[in-house]
Amino acid sequence: MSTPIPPHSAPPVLEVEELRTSLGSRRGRGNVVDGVSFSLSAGETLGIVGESGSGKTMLGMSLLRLLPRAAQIVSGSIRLDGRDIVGCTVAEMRDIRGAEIALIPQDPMVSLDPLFRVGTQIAETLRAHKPVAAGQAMSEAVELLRRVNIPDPELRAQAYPFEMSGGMRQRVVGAIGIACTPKVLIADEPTTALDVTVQAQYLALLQRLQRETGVALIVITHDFGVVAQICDRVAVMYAGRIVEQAEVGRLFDAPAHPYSRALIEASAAMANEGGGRRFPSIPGEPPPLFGRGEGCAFAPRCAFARDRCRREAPPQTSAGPAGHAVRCFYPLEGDAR
Amino acid sequence: MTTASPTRPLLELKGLGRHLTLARAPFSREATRTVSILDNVNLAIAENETVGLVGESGSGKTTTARIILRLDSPSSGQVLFSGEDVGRLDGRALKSYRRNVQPVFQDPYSSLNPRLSVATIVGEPLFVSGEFAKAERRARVLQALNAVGLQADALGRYPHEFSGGQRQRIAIARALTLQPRLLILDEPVSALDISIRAQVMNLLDELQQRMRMSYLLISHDLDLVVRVADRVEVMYLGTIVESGPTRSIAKERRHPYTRALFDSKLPAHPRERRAIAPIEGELASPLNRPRGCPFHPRCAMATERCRVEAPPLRADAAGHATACHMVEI
Amino acid sequence: MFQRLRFLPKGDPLASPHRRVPWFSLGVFAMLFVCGLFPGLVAPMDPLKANFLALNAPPLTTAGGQLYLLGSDHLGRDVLSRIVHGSSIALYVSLIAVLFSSVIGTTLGLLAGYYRGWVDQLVMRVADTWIALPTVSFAIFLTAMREPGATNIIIVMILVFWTRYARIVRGEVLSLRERDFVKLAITAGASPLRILFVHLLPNVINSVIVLATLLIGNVILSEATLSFLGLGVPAPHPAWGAMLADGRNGLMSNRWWATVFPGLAIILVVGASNVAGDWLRRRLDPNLRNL
Amino acid sequence: SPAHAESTVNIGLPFQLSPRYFDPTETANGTYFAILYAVHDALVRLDDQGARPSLAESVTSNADLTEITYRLRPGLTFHNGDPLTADDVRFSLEHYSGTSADAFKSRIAAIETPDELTVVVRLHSPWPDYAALSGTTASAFGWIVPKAYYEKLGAEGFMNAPVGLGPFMVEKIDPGREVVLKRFDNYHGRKPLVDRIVMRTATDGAQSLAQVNTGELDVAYNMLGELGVAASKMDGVTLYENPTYTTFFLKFFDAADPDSPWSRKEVRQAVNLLLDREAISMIETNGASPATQSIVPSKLPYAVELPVSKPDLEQARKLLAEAGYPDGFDGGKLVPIAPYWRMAEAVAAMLDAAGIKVEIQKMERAVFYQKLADKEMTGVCLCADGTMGNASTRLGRHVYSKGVHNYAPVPEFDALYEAQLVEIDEAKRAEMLAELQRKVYDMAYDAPIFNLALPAAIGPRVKNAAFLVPGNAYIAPVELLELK
Amino acid sequence: MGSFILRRLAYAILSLALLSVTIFFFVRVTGDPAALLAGADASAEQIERLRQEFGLDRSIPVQLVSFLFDLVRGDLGRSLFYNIPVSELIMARLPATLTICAATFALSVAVGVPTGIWTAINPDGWLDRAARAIAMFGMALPSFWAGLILILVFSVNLNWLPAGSGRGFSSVILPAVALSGYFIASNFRITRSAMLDVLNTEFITLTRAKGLAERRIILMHALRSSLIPIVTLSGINLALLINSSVAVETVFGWPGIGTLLFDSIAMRDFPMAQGIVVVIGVFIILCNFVIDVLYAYIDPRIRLAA
Ligand SMILES: Nc1ncnc2c1ncn2[C@@H]1O[C@H](COP(=O)(O)OP(=O)(O)OP(=O)(O)O)[C@@H](O)[C@H]1O
Ligand SMILES: Nc1ncnc2c1ncn2[C@@H]1O[C@H](COP(=O)(O)OP(=O)(O)OP(=O)(O)O)[C@@H](O)[C@H]1O
Ligand SMILES: [Mg+2]
Ligand SMILES: [Mg+2]
Repeated sequence: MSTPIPPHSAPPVLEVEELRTSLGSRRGRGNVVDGVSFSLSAGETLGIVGESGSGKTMLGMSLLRLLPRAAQIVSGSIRLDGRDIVGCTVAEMRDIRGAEIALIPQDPMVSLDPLFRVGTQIAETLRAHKPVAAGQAMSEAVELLRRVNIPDPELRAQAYPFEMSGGMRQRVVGAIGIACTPKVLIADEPTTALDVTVQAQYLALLQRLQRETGVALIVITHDFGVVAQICDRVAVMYAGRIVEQAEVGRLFDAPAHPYSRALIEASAAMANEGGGRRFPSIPGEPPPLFGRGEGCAFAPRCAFARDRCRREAPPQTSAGPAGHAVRCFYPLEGDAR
Repeated sequence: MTTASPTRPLLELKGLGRHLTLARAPFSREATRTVSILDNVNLAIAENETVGLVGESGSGKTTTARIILRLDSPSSGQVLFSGEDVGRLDGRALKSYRRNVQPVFQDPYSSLNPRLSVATIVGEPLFVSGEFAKAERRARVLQALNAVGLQADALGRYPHEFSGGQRQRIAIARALTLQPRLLILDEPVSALDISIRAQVMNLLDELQQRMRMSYLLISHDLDLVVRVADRVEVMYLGTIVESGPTRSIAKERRHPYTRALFDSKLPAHPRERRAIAPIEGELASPLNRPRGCPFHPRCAMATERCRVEAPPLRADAAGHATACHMVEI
Repeated sequence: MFQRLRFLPKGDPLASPHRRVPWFSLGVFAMLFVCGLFPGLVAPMDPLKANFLALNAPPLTTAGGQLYLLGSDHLGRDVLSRIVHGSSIALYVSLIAVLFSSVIGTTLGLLAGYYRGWVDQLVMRVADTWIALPTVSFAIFLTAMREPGATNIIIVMILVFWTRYARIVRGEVLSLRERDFVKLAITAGASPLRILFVHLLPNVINSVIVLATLLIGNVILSEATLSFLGLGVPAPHPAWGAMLADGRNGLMSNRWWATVFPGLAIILVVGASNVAGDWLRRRLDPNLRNL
Repeated sequence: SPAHAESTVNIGLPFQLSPRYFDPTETANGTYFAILYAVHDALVRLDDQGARPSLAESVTSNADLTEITYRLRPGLTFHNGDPLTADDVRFSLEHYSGTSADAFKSRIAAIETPDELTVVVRLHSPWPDYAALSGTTASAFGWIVPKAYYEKLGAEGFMNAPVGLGPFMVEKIDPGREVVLKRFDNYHGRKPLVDRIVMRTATDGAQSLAQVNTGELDVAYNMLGELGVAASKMDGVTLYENPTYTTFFLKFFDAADPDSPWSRKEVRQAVNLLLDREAISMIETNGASPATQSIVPSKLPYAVELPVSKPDLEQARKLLAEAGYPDGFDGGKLVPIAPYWRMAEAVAAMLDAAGIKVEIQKMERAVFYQKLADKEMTGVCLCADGTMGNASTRLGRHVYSKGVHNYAPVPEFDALYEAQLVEIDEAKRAEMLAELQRKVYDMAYDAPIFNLALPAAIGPRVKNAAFLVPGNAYIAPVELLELK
Repeated sequence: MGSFILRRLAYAILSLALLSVTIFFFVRVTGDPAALLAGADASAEQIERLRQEFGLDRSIPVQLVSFLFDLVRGDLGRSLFYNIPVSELIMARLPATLTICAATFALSVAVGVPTGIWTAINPDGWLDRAARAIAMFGMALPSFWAGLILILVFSVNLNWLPAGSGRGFSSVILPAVALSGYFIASNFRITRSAMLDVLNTEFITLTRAKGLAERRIILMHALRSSLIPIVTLSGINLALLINSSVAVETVFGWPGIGTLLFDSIAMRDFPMAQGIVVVIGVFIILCNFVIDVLYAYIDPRIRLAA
C-alpha cells in the first residue's frame, strides 16, 4: 500500500484564506494563527503538524469559531461550501457546529461531561440539530456507539465517562463527532493520550468512519507516524504560520522548509531501529507568542538562515508540484534522506 | 551498543510482587479485595547497561521504578543492589544507595519544586547528604548543569522560567550531582516535543558514555527503547512476558503481545502505510486480571490452556525469555 | 501514560485580566495601620474623655473649642477619636488571631495532608466538629471562664479560624505530595521535616497568605459581632462593635452618627481586606476560591 | 384573631420569662411581681392606696405584735374553681421559700387555722418589720397558691400550669417567650378591663421601642437614655417615668482595708463631690431620676432627707490632696451591675476628672450577685438596690456587718442597727434610724447617685397604664389596664 | 454509593461524639451553676441540695457517662432556669431560628446563584463589575448593624415592617434581609467563579462544538458541575448562618435558639446551653451529611465508585 493517494479533484468543502487569529493579554498581542490558507475536499484528510504552542489547536478552534475570550479572528475567511462563516451570527454558528463542522477534542479524559451518561451526551448532539424524540435519539446514540466499535453499546450508553477507559472515551467522543454526519471533522491530537495499541485501533476507526461518511478530516497532531498513516496532505505549522504544505508523500520525500525537514528527520530517526545512537535534533526552542520578531520565526534555529530571513517574513511560494507550498526564501531541494 | 558484561548485575529484581488491598467501606460486609499490580518480576541491570522496560499503560512500569527507588515497598521478592537487599538498608547504607540510584521522571513540570531556585533544586541531594561544604556543592551543581548544557546563570532562576526541555535537563542535572551508578528513567521524554526529545535522548546517551552509568529506561515508546536499550523487558499486567537482548526481541517478537506492540507501530513514511490490524479488546486492568495467561483475552492464538494456566517465563540459551505456551524454546 | 501537558500554566495572567493594584485596599490598610499603631497621634481627642456639655453632638458640631467632626456619643466622647482608637483593637485582635491561627492551622494541615492516616483523621474530625460549634458559644463560655477582654476574642478567633487553614492546606498538600518533586526529595534522602517545610510549605504559603488577608476582615467582623453582644473588649475601650451597641439606642431618636460611623469603619476595613484578598488570590493562586 | 385584638394588650417584658416567676412561694426579686400581680393575689397587697387587705377581709394584730390574725373573704375561688381556704393560706405561708424566707422562718412560731376562714400567725417575739416585709413588694410572703393543686403537680408542675386567685388566668405559656393571660371573671376585686394580656420577652430596649412604634407592643419598659427621648418623640407614644425604690450607688469594697485609698473618708467624700448626679440622671433617664445622697429612698418608712452635694471639682481635689492623693490614684475595678455599663462609663469619666482611674469590669448579673454574696468583690461597684421595705431593711443589707452585702463593718453602726431592730416604740425607732442614716452620710460610707425613675413607653392604644404600686417597675394593678 | 454514605455517616457520628464531649467539658469548666442558681441569699445547704438535684455532686467521669447515655436516649436534661425539659424548650424555639435561617438561605440562593451565573456568562460587563463590587461589601456588612439600620428605616421612620417576631411572614423580612447580605455575596462569588472555571473546561468546549443551545450548556452542563462547590460552600455557610443569627436574633428580639443560647450561658443554665450546642451541632453535622449525600446525587463518580 505504498502508492500515494491521488490528489482530490472534488470541489473543496472548506476553504480557509489568510486566516489570522490574534490573542491579547497584558503582555501584548500576538497572532496565534497568522495568515493561514488551505482548502479541503470531501473525503480528504489534512494533517496539521507542529510543535507544542505552534497554534494548531487555535487554528482548529478558529474554524469552529470557539475561541477563548482573549482571542479573536481578525482577518481572513473560512468558507464552508462557499459560505463564509466568519460573518455568521452566533445562532448560525450554533447550527453549523456539530452538524457541519464537528470536533474531536484533544484529551478524551476531560472532554466528556463527567456528570452525564455517555448515551445522553451523544443523544443531545442529535437533538440539537435534528427534530428527534428523546427515545429515538437514544437508540441512534446506541447505534453510533456500535459504529465506533464499543462492545455492548446498549449497556455502555448508560455508563458514565469515568467508568470507561481512555480509549473507549475517545471513541465516544468520535461518535459525537460523526453523530450528525458533518462535512468537516477536526480531530485535535486524537491519539496522543492513547496507548500504542489503542492508538492504532483508533486511527483505523477514524479511517473507516471517513470512508463511510465521506467527511473531510483535519487531523491535528505532532506525530509524524499519524500523518504517515492516515493523511493525504500535510500542513506544517510553526509559530502560527503554515510554513509548508504538501501532499503527504511529497513532504516526507522532499521537504522544502528547513523546519519540516528537521522535524521529519528527527521523527524518522526515532522510528528507525537501525540508526546510530545519536538522534538528529533541532537546536533551540520555539519562539514565545509575544514579541515574535519581524523575520521568519524559524530563523533563530535555522542552520540555513541568512540576513534576509531575520529581516522579513517569507511569503508563501510554490515548491515544485502543484499543492506544494512553502514559506521560505531559500527552500531546500532534494530528498530528505 | 555496549554489550552487557556477564559479571554480577548492578541491580537485580528477584520475584518482585506488589499487591494492593482495596479499602473496604466501613460496615460493609464485602470482603477486602487485593489486586496484584506486580507479579513475580525478575530483572537485572548490569554495569553501564541500558535496560528498556516497555508495556502499556497500567502494566506496572512505574510501580517497578517506585519500588527500586524505595518510594514503595514490594509485597514479595527483593531488590538487590550490588548483591545487597535494598529493602533492608538503613542509615548510612541507605544513604549510599540513594546516591547511587537516582530517578528522572516523566513530567518536567511536576518534578521541579516551583518555589525553589535551580541552585537549590539541583543542590538538594548534595545538601541532604550533608557531606559537602558549600563551595563544593556549588562547584558540583555547576558541573552538573554544564553537563546538561545549562549555564551558571540558571542557578538563581526558578523552574517556570524554563521550557519543558530545559526543565528536563535540570532534572537530569539534579540526578547527576551525586554521580550515581544507576538512573531510573521513567518516561523521560514522553512529555517533550519531538525536536526537544532528541536533544534530551542525545544528552542521556552522552552522559552514559562519559559517566559509565546504567539506565533503566521505562517507556511505552517501542521505537525509542529499541533504539537505545541493550536489553528489553516487555511487561504486561504486572508480569514480564518477554525479555532479552534488544536485537533478538526486535527481530523475533516471540510473544504475541510483543508482536502486537510492534504491529501497532505507526509507519515512519507514508510509503510504509499499511492496513493496521491492531489487537482487539480493551486495555487490561489489574482490577479484573484474567486467570491464566494475562494476555489471553486479547490474544488471537489463545487456547484453552492459556485460559487456565499462566505460562512461565522460559529463557533460551541466548538469554531471550518468553512467557507463552505457544512459543517453543 | 502519555499525557499532553498544558503549556499554559494555571496562573497565567491571560486567565485573569484583573491585575490592577487595589489601591483602595492599600489605602485603607495604610490608614488602619497608622491609626492602629499611633492612635494618639491621629485622634483629635481622648477617646475616653466624656464631655457632659456636648452629649450626642451631631457631626461637625463645635463645642468647648473642639470640633466634633463625626459627632459625639451619649457621654460626649468624640466619635472620630473613638473610631481611631478602635482601630488599635481591631488591628491588634486581627493580626494576632490571624497569625496564630495560620501557624497552627497550616502546621496541622501540613501534617494531616502529608502523613494522612490517623493524623489526618484526627485533625479533620476535630475540624468538622469545630465547624459545628457556634463561635458565639465559644465566646460566651470563655467570657464565663475568664474576664472579658481582647485576649478572649483572640482565643476564640484562633479556635474558630485554624480549621480554615487546616482544610485548605491539607487539601493542597494531598495533591502536592503526589507531585514528583516530593518523590525526588525522598529519593535524595530528605527528611520528612525538610519535605514538609522546604518543599510543601512554600507551595502552600500563597494560599495561606490569601486566606490570612481575607481572614483579617473576617476576624474584624467577628470581633465586632462579639463586642456587640457584649462579649468583647470591655467598656470604655472603644471597640467598634461595642460602639455600635452603645449607639443603637440613639439610633431610635435619629442620632445615627454614633452607630453609622463605626459601622462604616468596619465595612471599609473588612471590604478592603476582601478586595485585597481577592486580588492576592488572583495574583498568587487563581485556583483558590471558596476561602 | 382580629375579634380579640380589640381587647388584647401586648406588654414587652425586659427579662427572660422563667416559669419560676409564676410561683409566688419562690419569689426572689422584684421581677416576679410583673406576673404575680396579674395571676395571683395576696392576703395584703400594695396598690395606689398603699398596703391594703386583698384576700383578707381584715388583718389584726395583738398589742405586742406577736400574733397576726387574717380573716379571709368568704366565697373566693381559684382559677381552677377550688375554693380558697385557710389551709391554702397556711400551706402558702409555710411553703414560702423566697426572699427573706429565713427571716420569716426564724421568727414565726406557728401558723394556725382556727376555722376555714381564719389564719393566725404567731411570732416568737415582737417584730416591728413584719408588716413592711409581708404586705409589700419586699417579699411575696402572703401570696397564696392552692394547696391541693400545688401538691398534686409539685413545684415544677405548678410553675408550668399555674393557678392563682388574680385578675387574669394563664391561658398559654411559651417558656421564655411569652405568656397569654385571659381575664378571670370570678376575680373578687375590680373587674379587669381587657380580655387578654400577652406578656412577651423583649429584652432589647431599642427593638422593643421600635415594636411599640409599629404597634406590635403596647407597653415597653426600661426606656433608658436616648430611648426615652425617642419614645417621647414618637407619635402617640407616651413616656411614663415610673418612680421606683431603686437606688444606684457606688459601694467601696475595700473601705475596710487600711492600705486602700478607699479606706480614707476624704477620698470617699471627694468621690461624692465628683459625681455629677444630675448629668447621670440626664444620660440615663433624661433627668427624671432624682439625685440622692442616701441609699434609703426618701419614700421608704423611716427615711430622712439628706442634702445632695453639688459637684465640686476644686473641693474634691482638695480632699484628695488631704488624703495624700493630689493627682488621684489607681482605683482598681469598677464593677457595674448589668446592664448599666454606660452609667459606669459616665462615673468613670467623672472620677477621671480628679485623676482617679478605674477600670470597668463587665460582669453578668448572676456572677455579680454571686460574687457580691460570696464577699469576693474588690474595688468599687456600681450597685443598685430596689428592694422594698423600710430604712431598716435597706440599711440592714448594706451597713450592718451581718448584712449580705456588707464589706466594711463599722461597730458603731452595728450597735445602732441592732438596737432599733427590736424597738417597738415607733418614734424612738425612727430617731435611731435617722441617726444611723446621718452617720452613714457623714462618713461617706458609700456614694449614692439617684433613685431610678424607670421610664416605660406606652403605645397609643393604651388608655390607662396603671403604674400604681410604689416601688414596682411594672404595670400594676393590671385590672386597671384599659384600652382606648 | 452505599459505602460512601456509610463512611460519611461514620464521620458524622464521630464528629457528634467529639462534639458532645467537648461541650460537656466546656460547660464544666465555666463554674458551678448551683451557687449561681440558688441566688444571692442562698445557704450552703440550699446550694448543696441543688447540686444533688442536678447531679453535680458526682465525679466528672460519672457525669460525663450519664450525660452521654442520656444524650443517646435523646434526653438533654432539664433547664435550670426554665425548669422544663431542655428538649421541649429547644423544640419550641428551633422553628423561629430555622425560619429566619431558611428564609436567609433561600434569599441568598435565589439572588446569589442567578447573579453568579449571569455574570459568569457575561464577565466584565457593567453588571458583573457592579455585582462584584457590591458583593465585596456585602461580605463586609455586619449583619447586626444592617439589622439596626433596617429597623430604624422600616420600623421606626417608615413604620412599614414589624421590628419583632410576632407578625408572621412580615416579621421574617427584616431579619432575613439583614442576615442575607453576606450569604448572597458569598453565593454569588462562588457561583461566578465555579461557573467561570467550568466554562473553561474542555467538556464545555465540546458541548459548544456539538452546537448545543447555550441555555442547555449553561443550565444542564455548567451549572451542574458548579453545584459541587456551591453545595460545599452551603455547608460552611450553614454553620456560619446559625452563628451570625445570634446577633441578629438579639437585634430583632427574635425568640430563637441563638438568644436562648446566649441567655442560658449568661444564666449558667448549663443543661440548656449544653443541649442547644448539641442540637445545633447535630443540625450542622446532619446538614453536612445531607450535603455529602447530595454530592453523591450530583456526581456519579462518588455515587458509583466502589
Ligand atoms: N485559552 C488561551 N488563552 C490564552 N492563550 C492561549 C490559550 N490557549 C492557547 N494559548 C496560546 O496560544 C498559542 C497557541 O496554542 P495552541 O494551543 O494552539 O498550540 P498547539 O499547537 O495546539 O499546542 P499543543 O501541541 O500543546 O496542543 C500558545 O502560545 C498558547 O500559549
Ligand atoms: N496507590 C495505588 N492505588 C491504587 N492503584 C494503584 C496505585 N498505584 C498503582 N496503581 C495501579 O497499579 C497499576 C500499575 O500502575 P503503574 O503506574 O505502575 O503503571 P505504568 O505501567 O507506569 O503505567 P503508565 O504507562 O500509565 O505510567 C495501575 O493499574 C494503577 O492504577
Ligand atoms: Mg493543541
Ligand atoms: Mg508510569
